[in-house]
Parts: sequence; C-alpha cells; structure tokens
Amino acid sequence: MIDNVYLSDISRGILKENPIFRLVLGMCPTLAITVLVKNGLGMGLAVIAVLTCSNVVVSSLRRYIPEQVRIPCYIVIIATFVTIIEMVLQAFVPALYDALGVFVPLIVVNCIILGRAEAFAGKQPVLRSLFDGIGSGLGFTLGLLVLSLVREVFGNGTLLAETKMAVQLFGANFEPMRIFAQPAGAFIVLGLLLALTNIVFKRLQID
Amino acid sequence: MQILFAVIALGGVGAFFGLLLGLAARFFAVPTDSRIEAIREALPGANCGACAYAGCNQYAEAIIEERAPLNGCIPGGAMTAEAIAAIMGEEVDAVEPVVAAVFCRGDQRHARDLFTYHGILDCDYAQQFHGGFKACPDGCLGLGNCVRACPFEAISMGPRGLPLVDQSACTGCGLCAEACPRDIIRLVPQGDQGHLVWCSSQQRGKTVTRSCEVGCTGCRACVRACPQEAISMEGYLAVIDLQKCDDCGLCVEKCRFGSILPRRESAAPAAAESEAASA
Amino acid sequence: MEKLISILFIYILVDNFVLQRFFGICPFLGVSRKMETAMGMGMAVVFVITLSTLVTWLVHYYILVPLGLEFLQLVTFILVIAGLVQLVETFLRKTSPTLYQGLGIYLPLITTNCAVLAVALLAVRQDFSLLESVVFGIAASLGFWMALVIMSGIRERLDLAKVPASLQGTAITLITAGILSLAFMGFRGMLSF
Amino acid sequence: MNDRLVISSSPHIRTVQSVRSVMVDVLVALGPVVAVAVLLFGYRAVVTMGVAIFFAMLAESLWLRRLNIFGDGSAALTGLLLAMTLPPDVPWWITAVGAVTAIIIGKQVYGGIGNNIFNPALVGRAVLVVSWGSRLVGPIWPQPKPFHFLADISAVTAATPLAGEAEALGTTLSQIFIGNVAGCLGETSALALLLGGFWLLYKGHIDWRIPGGFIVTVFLMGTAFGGGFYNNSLTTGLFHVLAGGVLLGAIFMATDMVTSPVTPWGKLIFGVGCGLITMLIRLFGAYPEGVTFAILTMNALTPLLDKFTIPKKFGEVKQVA
Amino acid sequence: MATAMFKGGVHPEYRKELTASLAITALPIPEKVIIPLQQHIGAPCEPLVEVDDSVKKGRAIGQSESFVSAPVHAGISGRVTAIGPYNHPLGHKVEAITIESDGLDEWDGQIRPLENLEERSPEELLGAIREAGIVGMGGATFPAHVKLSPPEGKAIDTVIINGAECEPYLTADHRLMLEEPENVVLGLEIMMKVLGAGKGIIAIEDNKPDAIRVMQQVVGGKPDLSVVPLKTKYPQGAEKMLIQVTARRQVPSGGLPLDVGVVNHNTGTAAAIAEAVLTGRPLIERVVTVTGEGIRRPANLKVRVGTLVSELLEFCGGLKEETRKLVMGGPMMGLAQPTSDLPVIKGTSGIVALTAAEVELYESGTCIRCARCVDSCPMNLVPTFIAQAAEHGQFDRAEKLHAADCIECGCCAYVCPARIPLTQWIRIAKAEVLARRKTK
Repeated sequence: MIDNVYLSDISRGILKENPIFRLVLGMCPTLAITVLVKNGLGMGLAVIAVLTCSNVVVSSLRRYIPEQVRIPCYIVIIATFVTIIEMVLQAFVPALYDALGVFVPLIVVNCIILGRAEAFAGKQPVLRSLFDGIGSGLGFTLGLLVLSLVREVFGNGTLLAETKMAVQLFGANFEPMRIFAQPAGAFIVLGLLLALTNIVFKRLQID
Repeated sequence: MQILFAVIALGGVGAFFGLLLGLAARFFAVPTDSRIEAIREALPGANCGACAYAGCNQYAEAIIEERAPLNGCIPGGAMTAEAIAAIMGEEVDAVEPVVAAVFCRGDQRHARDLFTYHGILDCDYAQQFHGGFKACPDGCLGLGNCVRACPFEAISMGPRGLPLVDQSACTGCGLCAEACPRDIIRLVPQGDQGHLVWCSSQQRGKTVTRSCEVGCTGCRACVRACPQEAISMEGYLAVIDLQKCDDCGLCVEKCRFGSILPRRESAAPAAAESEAASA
Repeated sequence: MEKLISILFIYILVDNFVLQRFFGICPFLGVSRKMETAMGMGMAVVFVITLSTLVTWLVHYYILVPLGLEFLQLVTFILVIAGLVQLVETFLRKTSPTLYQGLGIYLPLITTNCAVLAVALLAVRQDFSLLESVVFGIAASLGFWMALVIMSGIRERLDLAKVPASLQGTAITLITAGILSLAFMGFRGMLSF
Repeated sequence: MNDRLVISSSPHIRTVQSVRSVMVDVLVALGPVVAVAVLLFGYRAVVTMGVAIFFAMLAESLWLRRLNIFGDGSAALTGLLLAMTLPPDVPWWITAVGAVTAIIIGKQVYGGIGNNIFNPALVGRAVLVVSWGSRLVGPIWPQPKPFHFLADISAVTAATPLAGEAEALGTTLSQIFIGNVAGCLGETSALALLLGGFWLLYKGHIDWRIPGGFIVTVFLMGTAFGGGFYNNSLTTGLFHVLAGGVLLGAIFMATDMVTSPVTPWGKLIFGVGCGLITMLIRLFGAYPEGVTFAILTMNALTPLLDKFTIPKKFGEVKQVA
Repeated sequence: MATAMFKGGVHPEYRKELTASLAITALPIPEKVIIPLQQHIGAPCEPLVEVDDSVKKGRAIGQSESFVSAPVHAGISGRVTAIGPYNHPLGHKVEAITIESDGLDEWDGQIRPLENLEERSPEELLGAIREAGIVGMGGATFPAHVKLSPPEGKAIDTVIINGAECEPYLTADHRLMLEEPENVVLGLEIMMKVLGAGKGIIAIEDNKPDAIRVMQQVVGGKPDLSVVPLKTKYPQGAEKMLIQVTARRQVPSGGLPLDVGVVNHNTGTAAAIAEAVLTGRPLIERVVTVTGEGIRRPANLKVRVGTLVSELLEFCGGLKEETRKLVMGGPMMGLAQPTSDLPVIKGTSGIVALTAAEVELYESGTCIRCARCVDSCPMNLVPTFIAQAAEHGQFDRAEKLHAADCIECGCCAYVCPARIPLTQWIRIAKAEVLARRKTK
C-alpha cells in the first residue's frame, strides 16, 4: 500500500497498530483525562513529544546500552523527558497541567512508550525510530481526540470547551448526559468505540 | 551546585541499585532455558499483560512449554511473532495449498432420515442415538461440528443441512476434517479443476439407494467410462484421482445417481439454493 | 486514627483506584481473565505498593527534600520502584520457589503498573505522613485487588456467554468496568478526611 | 415426513413453563403495582410506562433484527421495571434514553437474555441517575393525586419519605404502606409490591432467600443505626423497609434470575449484601437511596458467589486425612 | 407412618389412571421371539445353541463365564432360526437369538423347583437366582445375584423392595403388587435369607393406596417386614433417595447401597426370584405397561422376553396417528426408540407412546439462570453449571462440580423453562469424567 518505509512507520502507528484502538495500551490516561477535547489534545501532544524524543535517544544509544540494564536505562531516559515536559507544561499552560494532574508524570509508565522503545527503537535506526515515535504518538492522540470528542459533546454539550474556540452545541436548554463525563462513561464509551473499530477493521479486512 | 547534587544523587541511586542487582543476579541466579532468554529478547518487554500472561517472561515460558500461541504478543505484532517462530524453529513448510471439501451431497432433500433427533445440536452426540438420525450411516448429519471447529469462519451451514466451504477463506488446516465424526470432510488441492465423487458411503448399492438419492452405489460405471483410468474403487465407493482427471466429464454422464460433479459446479447448486432461500 | 480508617475506606470503595481513578488499567484488563492470576497479581501488587510507598516516602523526605532536588522526584521514584521490584523478584525466585510461583511471576508486570508510581507520587503530593502513606498504599492496592478479583469472576462467566464477536475481549471488559464503576458511585460522599 | 418418530435424550416430558411464560408471570405480578401507580399519578404514569416499554422492545427488536417486538417478553419486563424506578414527572426523553441504555448496555452487548451480568433495568436507571441526577433523585417530588387521572401532578410537590427525616415524620407508616406518598412510580405502595411478591413466590419464580435476606438486613440495620427518629428504633427499621425502593428492589430487581446467584447460599448472601450496601448508602452516602447501586454491586459479585457456594452434593463424605 | 422427604424432585403429570385399574393380561404366545444375548449390565452371553436347534421353553440359550452377567433363556418352545445382530433398546444392534414358535409352548424337562425351601442354604438359593437369569427389572438390569453377593466385610441388615414406581405412566409394579403380593413378599424373604438381613421394607408411593393396603395385609404379622408409604414425588424410587427416605441412611458419594448395609430390588425382581425358587422356572416373561396418549387401548401385559414391541402395540390396538415418540421405560428415564421392530427385554417396564402435544419440538434457548434445576436436583448438584462446562468442553470444571454423581433422573431437564437438554449434557460430562478417571 505504502512503499515508503518512513510513511509506513507513521501510518502503522496511526491505523494498523493504533495504540488505543488496536493494541489497547496506555489506557490509564486515555480514560482519565478525556473529559474535554482540550485535555485529550494536551495529553496527546505531551505523549508525542516524549515518545519521539525517547525513541530517538534510545535508538541512537542502542549500541551502547548493555543488554542487562536495558530497561532501567530506557526508564531513566523516558523519565527525564517526562520531567522536562512536566516543567514545560507547568510553566506555560498551568491550567492544562492542573487538569492532567498526576497523569503527566505517569506518562513514564505508559506502556506505549516503553513498548515502542523496546520493540522498535532499541533495534531500528534513528530516523525510522523518529517516524515510528511520531506515528504511534499521532495514533495515540487520535484515539484521545475521538474519545474526548464523544465525551465532551454528550457529557458537556460543548466543543473545545475552555479554549478560545469553545462552542455551545445544543443551546442553553440542553441537559448534557453527565455520565459521559464520569469514569463510568469513560469505560463504556471506550468499550463501545473498541467494538466499533473491531467492526470497521473487520469490514475493511485490515488485520 | 544543584546540578552537582543531582548528578551525585541520581548516580548514587543508580549505582546503589546497579550494585544490588548485580549482586543479586550473581547470587540468586537460576538456570533457565536459553530459548526463554532468546524469546524474551524478541519480545517488547513492556510486560503489558496483553498476552494474558503475567509478563513477558511468563509468556516466553508458556511458549517454550507450548501452552501459548506464537502470535500472542499484541504490541509486538507480526514482526515479533516471526522472530519467535524462528527461535522455536516452527517454520511453515512450503506445501501444495489444500482446501477442505465435504464429500456428501445427501442434503435434507436427497437423503432419508430414520427419525427426528431432538437434543444437543452436535454431530458426535447425535450419533450416540441409534447411530445417528440419517438412514445413511456415512452421510452428513449437518449439525455443524465442522462449522464450529473452523477458526477462520470458512465453513457455514448451507440451507439444506450441508456445510459449505468458502475456498477463499479456507487455509487447509484440517481442523474441520478432524471434527467430523463421519470423516466426510477431506482435504483436496486448491482450485476447481477436476471431478470428484461427492459421497463417502461405504455401504452396498442396495443400502445406499434406500437411504439416499445421490449416493455412490459402487456400480463401477464411472470406472469403466473414465478414459484416463483416474477412477478406482475403495470398497463400494468410487474415488477419482485428481492428478489424472482431465475434466472430460464422461463419468458424470455415466453416473446414474448424480454422485459425480465437476468441482466448479459442486458448490453452485448449494449457493443457488441459499440465494433462493434468502430471496 | 480516624483519618487512617477514612483513608482505608475511601481508597477501597469510594475512590477505588481502578474504577474511579483509572490507575493500573492495563494490568486490570490483562490479568483479569482468570481468577487464579487475579488473586496472585493482586497479592503481589499489595506487597509491592506497600513496600515502594514506604521506600519512596523515605527517599523523598530524607534525600530529595534536604538536597533540594524535588525535580528529580519522578526519575528517582521510578528507578527505586523498578529496582525494588527487580530485587524482590530475584530474591523470591531463589529463596522461595512456591512464593515465586504464586507472587513473584507477577512482579515484572508491576513496574509498569501506573498504580504503583501513582501511589508514591500522590502520597507525597497530599502531604501524607509516613504511616498515612503506607495505609494509603495498602488501601489503594486492596482496592485494585478487589476490582481485579470481581472482574475476573465476571470474565470467567463472560467466557461462557454469547458476547457478540466484535465486543469480545477488551471491549466488553471495559463496558463491564464502566457499569461496575457506576455501581461504585453509590458509595460517593460517604467519608472524607 | 411426519410419520418419523422423535428421538431425544430422556426425560421425554417437559414442564409447560417457558422463558416467555415466566416473563409474562412477572409482568402479571407487577399488575397491582402498575394499578397503584396509575391510580396515584394518573396519565403521567401511563405515559412513562408506555414509553419505557415501547423503547425497550424497540431497541431489542432492532438489535436482534427481529420482527416480533414482544419476543420472549423480557424486553417489555425490563422496560416496565425501569419505569417503576422513575419519578412520575420525568420527561419522556429521559425514559426513552434509559430504556434504550438498559437494553443495549445492560443486556444486548453481553449477548442478550441470560448472558448479562447486571440487571438491565437498574443499569438504565443508574445511568439516568448519574446523568440527570436532579431530575431523578431531587428533593422535590410530585404529590400523588389519587383518582385524578388527568391531573397535572407536578403542580403540588412534596418530599419523598426518604429525602428527609423531618418530612418523613409527617407521613404515617400506614400511608407509606398503602403508597399515598411521593416517590417513584413503582415504589410507593408496599401493599401492591407485597401482593406481587407473594404471587411470584407462589408461582416459584423467586426464591425467598433474596428478598428475605434483603428486607431483614435493611430492617435490622435500620433498627440498629437508623437513629430511632421515627417513634422508636423498631418503627424506624420498618420505615426503612417500607419507604423508598427496598421492596421494589428486593422483590422485583434483586430477584432477577439472570443476574443473581443460582445457589441457595449464594442467594442468601446476595440478599444480605444488597441490604447492607443499601443501608450503608442511605445512612452515610451522598445519595438518599442506595437500592440501585447496592443491587448492581451485588450483581458484580454474583459470579464469585456462585463459584464459592456450590452446594454440598448428596452423600458427600468428609475426607478422612 | 410419616414419610421423610429428600431434597429436590419434581411433580410431573403422572397419567397412571390410563392403566392403573387394568388387570394384567397375558399376551398370546408370539410367533417368534428375538432374545438379545445381552439384557443386563455386564458381560454379554455366548450362545449355547446353534441355528436349527430345537429348544423348549425355559432352556438356557446364552451364558457367560463372567460373574457380572446373567444367562438368557428360551421364551417359547420352537426352532432357532437365526443368530445375529438385531435392534436393541439400548440403541445399537446386539447379537440376538431368534426362535420361531412350534406352538406347543412346552417347558424344558430339566426345570424343577427347589424342594424343601426352608432347608435350602443361602448359597443354593443364590445359585438358583443366578441360573434363572434374574436381573434388576426396574430398568437398570443389573444381575440380581451380584447385588445379593456383597463383598466380604459388608454386612447387609436391610432389604428394600422398591414399589415406588415413581416414573409417570407406568403401572406394571403397581399391578404386580395387587395381583401377586405373596410372590413379592416371598421374594423379599428369600433375599433376606440370602443376605442374612434382619429387616425387610416394601416402599410404595402413596398414590397407590390399594397396593399399600394389599401389601400390608400380606405382610401383617411378620415382625421383620414392614410396608412404608412414600410421598408421591419423582424420583422417589431412585435407589439413593429411597434408602434415605426409608432407612434414613445416606449412600456416600461414589458408593453403593451396600456401603450403608442396604440392598434394594425392584418389585418385579422380587416376584421373579420367588417364581424361580418356587417353580425353578427362569425369567422368561415380565409385566409391561403399554400406555400413553398414543396407544389406542393401554394395557398391562404379561409378555415373553424377546417378543417384538410391534406385537405388543398391535395387541393394544396400535398407535394413534398423532404418536410422535415411542419410549421404552418411563418417560423420565426411558429410551426413545425409532422403531417398534425391537424385542422386549428383561428390563422393559413399559412402552409409552407420546403424542405431538407432549413432544413439541421446543427450541432450546439460553439459560436464564432461574435455578429451577438447582432446586429440583435430588443429588444437590448445580445442573446448569455442569451443562455449561460440558458445552464448552471444560470437563475438569464439570468434575469439580460433581458431574459423576448425577443419577440421570432427568428432573433438571424436566423443569428447565429454556428447554436446555441439561440431562443430556450432564450425561456427556459424566461419561467423560468417568472415562478420564479410568485412564488416570
């Protein structure tokens, strides 16, 4: 389908091996912070940044890291970038930082990042790892966006709330279905979305 | 100054645990299968648990003990599965592709039932009652053990109680043939070349005609008719060697019972019926 | 004392770590297929969280704070947890094969269980005392254990149910977790500290 | 071909009961409750029940692509049970959302009847409570207007007995028993609920253990911890049984066969657990009523209860070590 | 006397009124009999005759060296015309000896009664029972002499005659107790003597008050015998339930009645034993209830073993149009037959023809967990879980759920509103579990 290896590195992460809908990884932040599109987008960008950086560093250091201490080294690398992102967020978008809460430092233990470092960046050249990081990160962000879109529209009746482009969708009399904003709603919506992607992928015969 | 502290603290923690782990690894070392190591290397090592095992280690051990499928690692995907397969030495030999075929045409219209069975819809269990409800002891019971056995959804139950094989989905794994208690399903080369005797009856001719309109009676008319000598008898059943068959169709003309059909047509009537049934 | 009991109660039922706070979802989804593994995993998590909370609290207040290195919190915590888990695993594997089979095999999974790191971080962020931190860790992990065991029971039954193909596996587990979360919302507002 | 004999495994005779007949019997058992609801709340009750039943049956037949909208009757039952848990003045669209949610999320995603883990009607209600809490469990409820079928009930409001102790004192227990109080459609009249319950017990569709364990636990907890605000502790216990949704829950919801244990001990523990959690929520929780959440929580525990309460087989001998 | 109860059970429609008041009629001597060489649990017999041999009534024509086996005898006098496989009630073909009648119906010359009954030793009595080919006639067909030979160290103090006849429709035992009560009691006394048991009990369900009365009259004055009325509930006649209710002892799981000092036998078996000892005549005929809505003239018939079912049906006026199912034995535990071209065997207590109205082909649905099967199971099992485990091939789980303890009474499947073939599933699980235990 796509012969360019870099393009396929990107598209794989977004579609075929979408972290959320296909691999079902990184569920904790996915469920927790997708109440609003803004939060989903923020978390997604943070993950893209960390994932890309850590992929690049892991890949460039892959020959120098001894096998035995591979995982601890990866974790330190990831933790470093997460700390940096944390500081950046705190400094420039404090509201978003507060909204994401403890889930920003928890990016460290997001299976996607360690998983990509192990499965891909630890074995592949730097440039491919870069694109793989971007691809998986974009896939993750896409998942967050879809989920937060559904939850915000039904659970809050708005689009892009708490941003400059906020839209009140259904007028003032609308009584939003609050369950979408609740933890229970997050689980149920994600479950249904997963089922939906299963059906779509089966129809399109992508496996 | 702070930077120095940071380096020292981090280095200290790192060194402390590194030392501890190094010591621990030396003193508490447990010998393991080298393949487990190799598989663990091949695995992403995220310990995400998506494989339903407690971690990559456990999954690797399960593979070695052949309790787990090779492609169980979801994050690793196909690449990892291939790598594991290489370690386990399980390479798929290049063989001629085969597909499953149902050697019975005795559907609800053509074959007689002795009685009505009511109970668990399972060929094995139905057969426990007076040897099965079909008058033909080798005929398809149509309760779908093969359909349930197929992991690829390549077999479905036709409208008149005969299973239909979807050649494009069939991988020739043979699970359906194993599942059939009457050994009606056999594996044949892929494609629609050649003719076949669509019957598995080992009964004498008289018994066959009493129980089924399309069963092979073993009359040998086809054997005599075949210019390629592709047809031979196995007991009371004619069998066509697809290697020798050149699709001339003379056997079809000679067969009084309609047991022989070209492969490309064998599925057609059933398909047409299912369309008619749904219309 | 009252605060300790409140913490215990709240983090088991009211603010359940899995169902209301979304920590440790990956192992929750992965290891809840069989009751046996759920029990083992739960036990291991209780053990590790309690231990790691204790250690990270000490590291934070006796190393990082005096040195003014709070910004290294994340890196040190994750290192400490990873090291601790590895250590316990190696130790168990050698000393007690039975305990290792029951508990140790779940240990590698726990490093990436965000509940562990979350407890360590939240204990410091909420200014808990050492005792409170440990109780918090126990409560959070017991809550995790409980959710895991309940879910494993349900999934064993779902294995026998006629769940539509597209919903099988994670999808139906998530929906079930959602309804479970909904049921647990009834405990809201019960206690506070 | 009708001359062929039928062969099957024994037994060769079967009871005349079927899933459908069981569902119809439960619908019949709800008869007195429905009658009281219509009597008290007039046409609003009819509208709510109608909408709930219709949308439940519609959702089920659409999902199953089935023409027979009544089917085995379970969807209609779910719809009616959901309606019973809703306030009389609830907007019709809330009822509809609840009914569809109950059928789809509560039942069909699990594979339909027999496979669901949670009581569908209560899943529907819980979703509604969490989504539009103020409309379902708010402090102000319409006052019933017996025998005024077309009355606009929302004109006069009152608090439900459970909403506040002070208001409760103004309502006598006998009124709560008969049902002339504010509340959800199906939970006001203890009398009607008990009638239905005895009919179900008589028909063998429910086991005494679940409602028994539930009600007794609520009574004991109410007596012990209710504070005795209602004359004395015992009447307070009784009040907790009669007011709110305990009877509706104990007789019609907790006893839902699919989502409750099958073993005798499992059933008893299930009932007691429902009672315990209900009273925990009532006494200490943020919600005034806890029956829905209690039953859903115990639904989740049902597989565990079933697993660990397998009865002792006949002739089991103690293993002599 | 109050009757204790057992847990579970069901109350099906009994329909015994169809035949309960009809006296036993002897079926005319058939043209031919087909005598299967295996009519009992245990080793099959080897034929003692060849084709074209002439045999007299009562001559042994099949025997086995094995202890767990019972000989078979010629039911009529005549000529052996064939030896070969023939339809059998168990559902597969079994070697059988066909005898064509010479119309004389003469007894074999070697048959003579045991004289001086009082002086005979238990061993001699037991030998006579074995020679007579007597098996459990309630349907289980376990050779009688095996049950009457408890292993060393197992003392039997109680013999129970099972006159419960809890299966719906059947009245063969009921009629036998009314018409040959002395034989039943004598059979019981012989068994007590063989076993050295001090106590004899005749247990009868209270839907047969006349049988209880008659038996009480016969038993009257014998201090070691008693008649125990039972509440009418299926499966009251199941061995383990019967022993619990009458002897107040619970047979341990996996054990036999003799583990609690009890042996029980069917009414018909007792009468056959009495007959064999009194006259020396082997078991060649039995009482069969031919009944059901599908039979034109229901009857209780005395039939030679080996008579074709079709002859019985013909004698009873044939089957009605609407007959859809032919059951050999009672409707709860009997075996459905695809044809009437098969012989009556020693365990055939009844032939029940069920009509379309009773046999409606229900679609089986999904379990709604109503727990009726749990409530009805007399063995205190959880049928729905066992069936579920079997359906998913989880036989380890089925074993943990005690699938092997099932007595296959059919109560669970009877009460299931979803019409799940629970008993069939559990049978599959039980067979698999027992097979696995054997290989272990």
